[in-house]
Amino acid sequence: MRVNLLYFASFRDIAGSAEEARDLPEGTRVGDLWRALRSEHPKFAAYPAMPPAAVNHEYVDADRILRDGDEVAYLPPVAGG
Amino acid sequence: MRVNLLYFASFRDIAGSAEEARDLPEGTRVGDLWRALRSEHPKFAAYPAMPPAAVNHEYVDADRILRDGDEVAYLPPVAGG
Amino acid sequence: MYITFNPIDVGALLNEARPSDGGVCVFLGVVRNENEGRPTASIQYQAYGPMAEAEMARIARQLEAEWPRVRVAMIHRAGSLEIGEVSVAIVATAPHRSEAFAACRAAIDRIKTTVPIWKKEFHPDGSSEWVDPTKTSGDRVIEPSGD
Amino acid sequence: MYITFNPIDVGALLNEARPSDGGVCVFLGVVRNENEGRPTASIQYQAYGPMAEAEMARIARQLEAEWPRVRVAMIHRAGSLEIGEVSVAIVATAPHRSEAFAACRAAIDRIKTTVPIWKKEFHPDGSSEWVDPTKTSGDRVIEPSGD
Repeated sequence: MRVNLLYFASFRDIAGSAEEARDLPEGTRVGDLWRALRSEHPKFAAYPAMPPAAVNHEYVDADRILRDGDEVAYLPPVAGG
Repeated sequence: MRVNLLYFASFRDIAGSAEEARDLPEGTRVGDLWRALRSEHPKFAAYPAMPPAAVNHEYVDADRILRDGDEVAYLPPVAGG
Repeated sequence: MYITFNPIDVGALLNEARPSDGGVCVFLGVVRNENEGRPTASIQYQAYGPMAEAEMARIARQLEAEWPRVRVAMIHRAGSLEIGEVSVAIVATAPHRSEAFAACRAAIDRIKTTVPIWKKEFHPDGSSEWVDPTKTSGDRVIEPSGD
Repeated sequence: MYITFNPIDVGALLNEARPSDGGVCVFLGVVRNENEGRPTASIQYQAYGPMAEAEMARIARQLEAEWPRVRVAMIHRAGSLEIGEVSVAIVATAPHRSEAFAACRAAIDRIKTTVPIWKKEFHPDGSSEWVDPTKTSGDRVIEPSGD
């Protein structure tokens, strides 16, 4: 299955792109994908815990199972207002 | 001495005018003038205590001594906003 | 800090912010279609003009002494107002939002307490009366069924 | 409840009041000329657009459930903003002012907590950084001497 991964703000700077498609094994959870990103980008490893994550525009927990076509984003600390 | 007496809202309805000049003895206090109004207009007598009063656009106490040229107003309950 | 017989230009009030201000809190009082469960057709505001303006200025000075980083501006309508018209507008600007909210809220509360302005409610049946907030509670409203 | 790259028309927002509304509370966030004691030249807001709009709508529904007589509208800017420009506008309308103030204040607090929008501060010396409110307190500001 394939998900679309979005990066924003400082995470976009770390990842070096705004968006990427990822092929993942069935059953991959939101927490699993975060651990994969940590191993790829050392600066993500500096985060002690998984940042807030969203799937299809809603906040989700780390144990949310990803499905084909999901839009996934890990969110750096928001600063709107 | 002479003062200018202003009436607003329900007090204007009771007094039947918006404004009147009053000749008063020297030393008349704000509370004295209110007592005079009560004796002239029975509806003012219905008020258990002197309403808030202003002299020259500032709130004053009943013992404020009136002076020639003062602008005096007794104020029904305000309802701005 | 003034009384006006003309519609309040709310947009113009919003240009009050200084470069160091990050938060603007605005309160608008609007003429409602009912009060204490009785329908309202229109409202007539009567002001003791010079004293009302002096009292609004005094309240603004008082608020700016309590919240030194806040600036407050306020305008109150006089005359006859229809449903939906703005009767009072308050703008509080501050570096941060907490102060702006607190000062704006205190401003409207104090205006209602001491500024010499009165309102006469006109009802659809032709009757009218001067509103006495000491006898009725503006917050203890009978809920209209269709509201 | 939307994100826009264009200047926010605050005046238009004020037409939100219903005939039963007596109080309108508006909050405007404005770009300040300094933050945490450092001068700011401009701000770039980046939004996760569809999620930000969904989250603002969720916050509005939540507020209207907590204060059933209140209606809330909110708009947030994206893109590059100069000092003095409005970054966020919230309007809460209600029959009475207490509810309007409370819901408006809660709205801006919740927007800052959960709506996926980020801001990059640009300084006069050419440097810039993404603001992390979890590391700095927006209310623990170093007072600029001339403020």
